Amino acid sequence: MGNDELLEKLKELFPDASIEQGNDWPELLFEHAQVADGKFLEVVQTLKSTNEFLFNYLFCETCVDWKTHFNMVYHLESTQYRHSMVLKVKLNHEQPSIDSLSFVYRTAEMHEREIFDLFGIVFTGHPNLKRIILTEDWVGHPLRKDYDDPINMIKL
Amino acid sequence: MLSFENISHGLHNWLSAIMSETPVVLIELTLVALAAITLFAALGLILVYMERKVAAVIQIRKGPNRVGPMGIFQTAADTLKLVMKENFMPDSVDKFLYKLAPFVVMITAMLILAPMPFAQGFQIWNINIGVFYVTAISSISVIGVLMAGWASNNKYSLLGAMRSGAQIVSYELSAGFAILSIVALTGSLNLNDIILSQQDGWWIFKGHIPVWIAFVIFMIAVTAETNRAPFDMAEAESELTGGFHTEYGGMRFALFFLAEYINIFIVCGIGATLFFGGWMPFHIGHWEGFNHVMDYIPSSIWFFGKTFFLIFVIMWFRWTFPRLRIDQLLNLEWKYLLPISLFNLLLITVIAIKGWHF
Amino acid sequence: MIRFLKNYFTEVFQAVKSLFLGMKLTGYYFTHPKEIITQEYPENRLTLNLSERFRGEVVMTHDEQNEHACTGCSACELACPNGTIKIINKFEINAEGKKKKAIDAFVYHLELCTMCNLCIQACPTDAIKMAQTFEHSVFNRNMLTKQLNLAGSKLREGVE
Amino acid sequence: MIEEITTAKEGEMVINIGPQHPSTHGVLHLLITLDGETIKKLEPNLGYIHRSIEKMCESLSYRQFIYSTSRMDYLSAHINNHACAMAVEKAMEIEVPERAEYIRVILDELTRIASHQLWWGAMAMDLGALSPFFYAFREREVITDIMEETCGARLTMNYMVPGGVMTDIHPNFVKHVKDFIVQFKSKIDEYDTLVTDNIIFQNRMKNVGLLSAEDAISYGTSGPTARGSGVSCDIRKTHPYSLYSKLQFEEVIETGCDSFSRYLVRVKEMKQSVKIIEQLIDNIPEGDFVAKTKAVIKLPKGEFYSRAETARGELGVYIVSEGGTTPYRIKFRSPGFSNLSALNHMVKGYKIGDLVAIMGTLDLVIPDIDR
Amino acid sequence: MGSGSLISLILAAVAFSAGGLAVAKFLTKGSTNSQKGQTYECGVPTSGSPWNQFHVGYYLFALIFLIFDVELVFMYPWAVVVKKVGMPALFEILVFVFILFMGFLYAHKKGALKWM
Amino acid sequence: MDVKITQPSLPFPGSIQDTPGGGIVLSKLDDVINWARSNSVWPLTFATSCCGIEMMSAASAKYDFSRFGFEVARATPRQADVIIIAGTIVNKMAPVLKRLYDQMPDPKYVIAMGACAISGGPFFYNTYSVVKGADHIIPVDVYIAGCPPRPEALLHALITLQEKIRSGLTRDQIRAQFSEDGK
Repeated sequence: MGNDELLEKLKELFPDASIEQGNDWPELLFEHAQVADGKFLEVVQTLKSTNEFLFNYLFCETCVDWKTHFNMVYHLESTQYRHSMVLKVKLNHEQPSIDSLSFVYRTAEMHEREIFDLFGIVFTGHPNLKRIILTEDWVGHPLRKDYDDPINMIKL
Repeated sequence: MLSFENISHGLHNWLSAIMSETPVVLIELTLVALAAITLFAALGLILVYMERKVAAVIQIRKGPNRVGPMGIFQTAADTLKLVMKENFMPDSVDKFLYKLAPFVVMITAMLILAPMPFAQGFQIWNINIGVFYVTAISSISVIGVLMAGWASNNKYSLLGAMRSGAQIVSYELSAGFAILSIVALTGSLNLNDIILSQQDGWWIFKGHIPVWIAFVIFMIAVTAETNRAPFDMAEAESELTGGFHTEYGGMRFALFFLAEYINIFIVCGIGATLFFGGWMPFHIGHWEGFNHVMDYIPSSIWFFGKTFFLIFVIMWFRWTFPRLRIDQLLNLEWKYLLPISLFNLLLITVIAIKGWHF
Repeated sequence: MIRFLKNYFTEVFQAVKSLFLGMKLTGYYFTHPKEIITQEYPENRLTLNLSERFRGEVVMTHDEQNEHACTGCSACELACPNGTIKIINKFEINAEGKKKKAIDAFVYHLELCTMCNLCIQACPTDAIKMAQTFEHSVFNRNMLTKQLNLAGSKLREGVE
Repeated sequence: MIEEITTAKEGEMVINIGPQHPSTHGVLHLLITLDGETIKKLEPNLGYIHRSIEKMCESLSYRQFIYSTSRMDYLSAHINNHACAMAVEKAMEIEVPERAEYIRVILDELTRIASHQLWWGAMAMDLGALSPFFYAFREREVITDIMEETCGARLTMNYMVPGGVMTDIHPNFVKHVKDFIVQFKSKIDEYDTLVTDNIIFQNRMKNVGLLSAEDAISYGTSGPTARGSGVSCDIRKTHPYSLYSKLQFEEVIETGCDSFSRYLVRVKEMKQSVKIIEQLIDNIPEGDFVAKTKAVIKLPKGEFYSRAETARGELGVYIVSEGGTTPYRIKFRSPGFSNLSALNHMVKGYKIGDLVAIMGTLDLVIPDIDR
Repeated sequence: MGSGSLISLILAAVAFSAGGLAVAKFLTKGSTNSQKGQTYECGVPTSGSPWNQFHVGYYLFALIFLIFDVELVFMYPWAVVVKKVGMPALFEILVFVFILFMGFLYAHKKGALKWM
Repeated sequence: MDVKITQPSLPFPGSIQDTPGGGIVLSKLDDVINWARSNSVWPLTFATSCCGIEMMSAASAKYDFSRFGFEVARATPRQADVIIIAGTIVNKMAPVLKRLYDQMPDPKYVIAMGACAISGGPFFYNTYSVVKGADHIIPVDVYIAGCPPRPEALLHALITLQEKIRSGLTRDQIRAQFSEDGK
C-alpha cells in the first residue's frame, strides 16, 4: 500500500486521531485520554491484525520529552506489505503511563524497560518493569530534558 | 654403548659394591625421586613450550620468541612467575580439600611414571600387571579434579568438575577396551612383554585394520581423559571461564597445569608403548640387516620420539577442532566409541586366537 | 537393521572425513612456515610504514625559523566534539604598535583525543596536521596533555 | 536479583555469565537459572557499557555527532556513519555526489565483510576452535589496512560526513581492494573446510537456538538473525538506500531457524558483499567526493528517520529537530538490542554450551546494545 | 626396583608440590582487601552457594560407570589368557558381553546416559 | 618514549658475568624474579568496547603479542597478571572492574588502553554515566593514548610495562623518575 492510500485508510479507521503525512510515513497521533483504559492495546491490535495493515513488526519504540508532555513514538512496519507508519501517543508530564505492548510485540518488553529506565514512563501490564540499563539505585531519568547531574555530567 | 640401561646398572653395581643393601636401596630411591622431579620439571617446560610453538605455527604466527633464543626461556619465566605469585586462597573454600586437590593430581601423575619403560631396561618398577596398574592409577586423577571443583565453592568450578567426572569415567571404558585389544594380542599385562612382543614389527603394522581402529579410539579416549580440546569440557574457557581451576591461582594453578601436561605425556607414552612398540626400534619382520641398522638409534630416542609424535597429534587436535558439547561428548562415547571398541575387541580376539596377525 | 548399520557407519565415516580435512588444513599451515605473517613490532620500527593518512596525534607544524601558521582563530576548538583542544590567546603588540591576537598556548589533550580529524578539516590555515606517531604509552597521565606550539615560536608572516 | 535467589528451587542454580566473560564479547551480564546444566531462564542485565550517547548527541552539532556513532557498533562503524549522514542529508535535502555514493557503498561492504570475519573467528573461538580466529584476522587485517590507507583509522573511521566523504580515496585504494578480493576468494574455501563442514561444529549448531519466523518478527530481530529464520528483512532490498537499488545481489535467506542457518547467512553474505564490491570497484565515477554544504548545518524542524543495514541488522537513526544546530532528541534503533531480546526465548531448555553458540550467532556487540 | 619406588615417587610428588608452594608462601607478599577472598563469578557478587542438592542424574551416571568398570576389570584376566585358551574363551566372553550390552541398551533406552 | 630493546632476545639479568677478578657473580634474586615477571604477563580477558577489537588484533597473527609471552589470556582474575582496560568504564561497570582487580593475586598491573580508559575520552563531556578515567577506580600503570590505539601501540605499552616491572620500582617512584626524564 502506498503512503497516501495508507493515510486514507487510517483516517477511515481512526477518525478521532490526528493523522498526517510525516517526512517518510503517515503519522498517527493520539492524545493520552483517547487511548486510556486499555484502548491503546485495541488500537495496536487493530493495526496488527487488520488484513490491510498487518503491522506486525515494531522496529523502533522510543519516547521524546517535549518538556510539557512526552510523546511515545512507535515505528511499525508490515513485513508482508513493506509499508510503515508512525504511531504517537501524547502523555502528560507529571505521571506518564501507557499500556505495555509487550504481549503484542515481544520486542517491546526490552524497549519498554529501557524507556522506563531513561524516561520514567510507566507501562501498565508490563511483566517485569524495572531498570535495565542503569543501576537500581539511580535517581532520576536521564533522557528527560530537565535531568541534571552536576556530579557526573561535565558540560562543555 | 652408553645407554640408560648401562648407566642404571652400572650405578647399581657400583653402589652395591661399596655399601650394604639398605643404604643402596635408600640412595636409589632418592635418586629415583630426584630423577622423577627433574623429569617432571623438564617435561612441563618442554611440553608447554612445544604447545605454544605448535599453536603459533598452525596459527600462522611466530609464538614466543623474545625470551632467550627462539623464546626457549618463555616457559621458564612463566613458571618462575607462577611460583612467585601470591599464594592465595579464597575465604569461602573448603580449605582442606582445596589444598589437597593439587597434591592428589600431582601424586597420580607421578605414580603412573612407575611402570613406564623409558628405554631398554630402564624402568622404575617392572610390575607384571603394568597396563592394569596404569589404568587403575589414572582414574584417581579425576578425584583430584572433582575435589578441586567441589572445594572451590564456585559454580563454574563445580560444573566443570562434574563434567570432567562424567567425561573421564566414560572415556576410561573405551580406552580400557583399546588397551585390552593389545593385551589380547600379546597375552600379557607386563609393559615390557608387550614391547618385546613387537620385536618383529609394531602392533600398529602387524595387527591389520582392527588395531588401527583400536589406536584411533585410544587416541580419542585419552584426549578426552586428559581434558584436552576438543574435549576440554572441564575447563571450557569460553563457557565456564576456567572450569575446575577457576579459583586456583599462582603455584597451585601451576601444579594443575603441569599435571595436565604430564598426563598427556604419560598417555602418549602408553600409546606409544602399546601400539608403536615403546622403545623398540622400527623393525620389519626378519629383515635382519635393516633391523640391525635401526638398533643403532638408542632405545630412549625411539621412545621419546614416538611419544612426542603422539603428543604432537594431540596438540594438533586441539588447535583444529571446536569443542564438543557435554551431552554430545557422552553421546559419542556411549553411542559410537563404546560399541565400536567392544566389537573391535572381539574382532581382535579372533585375530589373536587364530594368529592371523603377522 | 542393515539400514541402521549402514547409516551408522556412513555417519562415522563422514564425521571422520570432515575432521580429517580440517586437520589437513591446519597440517598444511604447520608444514608451511612461510605462511606466517607476523610483523615483529619493536624490531621493525625502522621499516614500519604507516599510511600517510593514519591519524596518530595532532601536531602543529613549525618551520626552521620556529614559526607556525596558527592564528588562534579557535575554529579547531569549536569543531572538536569533546574539548580536546584549548587555545589560550594573548595580545601582542607588534612593530607598528597595533595589538594583535596570537596564541599563547595551544593545549592539546591527547588523552581525550579521538583522532576524528574534524579539527584538521576546520583549520583555515593548515596550521595543524595529523602525525603518524602512535607510541604514546606513558606512566603518567599528565604527560599526555601537551602544548603544541613550541616555546618561543611565533606566527609565520603573511598568515591571516 | 535478591528475590530470585530465595525463589530458586531445589537443585536449581542461579549463575552469572558476564560482565567479564570470554564469550559475551564485552560486558553483557546474563543471569541464568540452571537445572543441572539446562537453562531454565535467562535474564539479560544491560548497561555495563551504557555511555549515554543519545544524551550526549543532544549537545553535539550535526557534523560532530557522527563520530560518536562509530563507537556504538564499532564493527560496522562505516555503516553507522552512513546512516547518520543519510539522516542529515535527507533533512537538508542534500544531493550526494555519485562518486561519494560509490565510495560509501564499497566501504560499507568492506566493513560488513570485516565484521563478519571477526564474528566468524570469534564464534569459532567461542566454540573452542582457536585457529579460525587467526585465519579470519589475516583477511580482516587486509581490510583494516585499506581502511587505514583511505580513512586514516583502522576501526573508528569517522570518514563519512554529511554530503559525502571526508577526503577522496587514496590512489591505491582500487588496486588494494581488488587484491583483497582475490585473496579473499582464494581463502573462503578454507573457512568452510575448517568450520562449516566440521562435524563437531555442525552438531553444535544444528537444531540449537530455534527461532521461528513469527517469533523473529515479534521479537523485532533483524539482519542475519532474522534472515536465518526465513524472514526477508534486508533494508538494502526492502527499503533501498544509496546505490543499493541499482546493484545486483541476493538477499541471503535460510529457513533453518537454528544457529546453523544464522551462521550460513553470514558466511554467504560475505560472498554477496564481495559481489557488490566487484560491481562497483571498477566504475567509480570521477567528480566531487563531497557536496557543498554550509559550515554550520542547521536541520529544519521535524522528525527524520533513516535506516541502514549494518552487519548485525537494521540500524535506525531517528532525529527530532527543533531547527537548531543540535538535535533535540536522537534515538538509535540498534539491531543488537532487539536481537538480544530474543535470546531468552532461544536458549530455554538448552545447555550452557549452547548458550555460547547461540550468543555467538546473534553476533552481539554490547556497546551497540547499551549505546 | 620394587614397589618401594612408589613411596619414593609419592614423596617426590609431595616434595615437588610442597616445595613450590613453600617458596610461594614464604617469598611472596600479597595484599588483602575485602573483595579478594570472595568467590569469583564474572565480577559480580555470587548468589547462593553451589553446595546444594545435585541432580539425581549425576549419581545414575556414576552407577552405570561403576558397573561397566567392574566388568572391564573382569575382562583383564580374560584378555591375558584368551590366546592360550582359544575359541572357548571367545564364546564365553561373547555371552558376557552380550549380557553387558543388553544392560547398556536398557540404560540407554531409559535415558540414564543423557546429560542433564 | 623510545623503545630501547632492539635485539630479539632480552638479556637474562641473572646471567653469569665475568668480573675482573676472574670470578663470577650472580645478579640479585630480585632481578631474576622481575625478569620472570616482566616476561610472563598474562592478561585477563577483559574488554568493554572498541579497544577490545584492537586488543584482538594485537593477538592476531599479524601483530601476535604471544611473542612477548602475553598470549595466555586467562578468563579468571585468579590467574591473570595484567588487566588491560580496553574500553569505556561506566558507572555501573566500575564496581565490577574494582572487584576484578581486587580479586587478582599480587603482583598485578593495569594498562589503560585508549582515550576512554584514560579519561573518558569521547564521552568526557555531557554524559551522565561514564567514569572519567579508570584511574579513579583502580591504579593504572601504563596509559596508551589513541581511540582506539593501534595494535602496535598496545605492544609498545606492553614493552613499557615490562620496563617498569624490570625496574622493580613502585608506581609513584617510576612516575617521579620518568616525569623528570620528560616521558
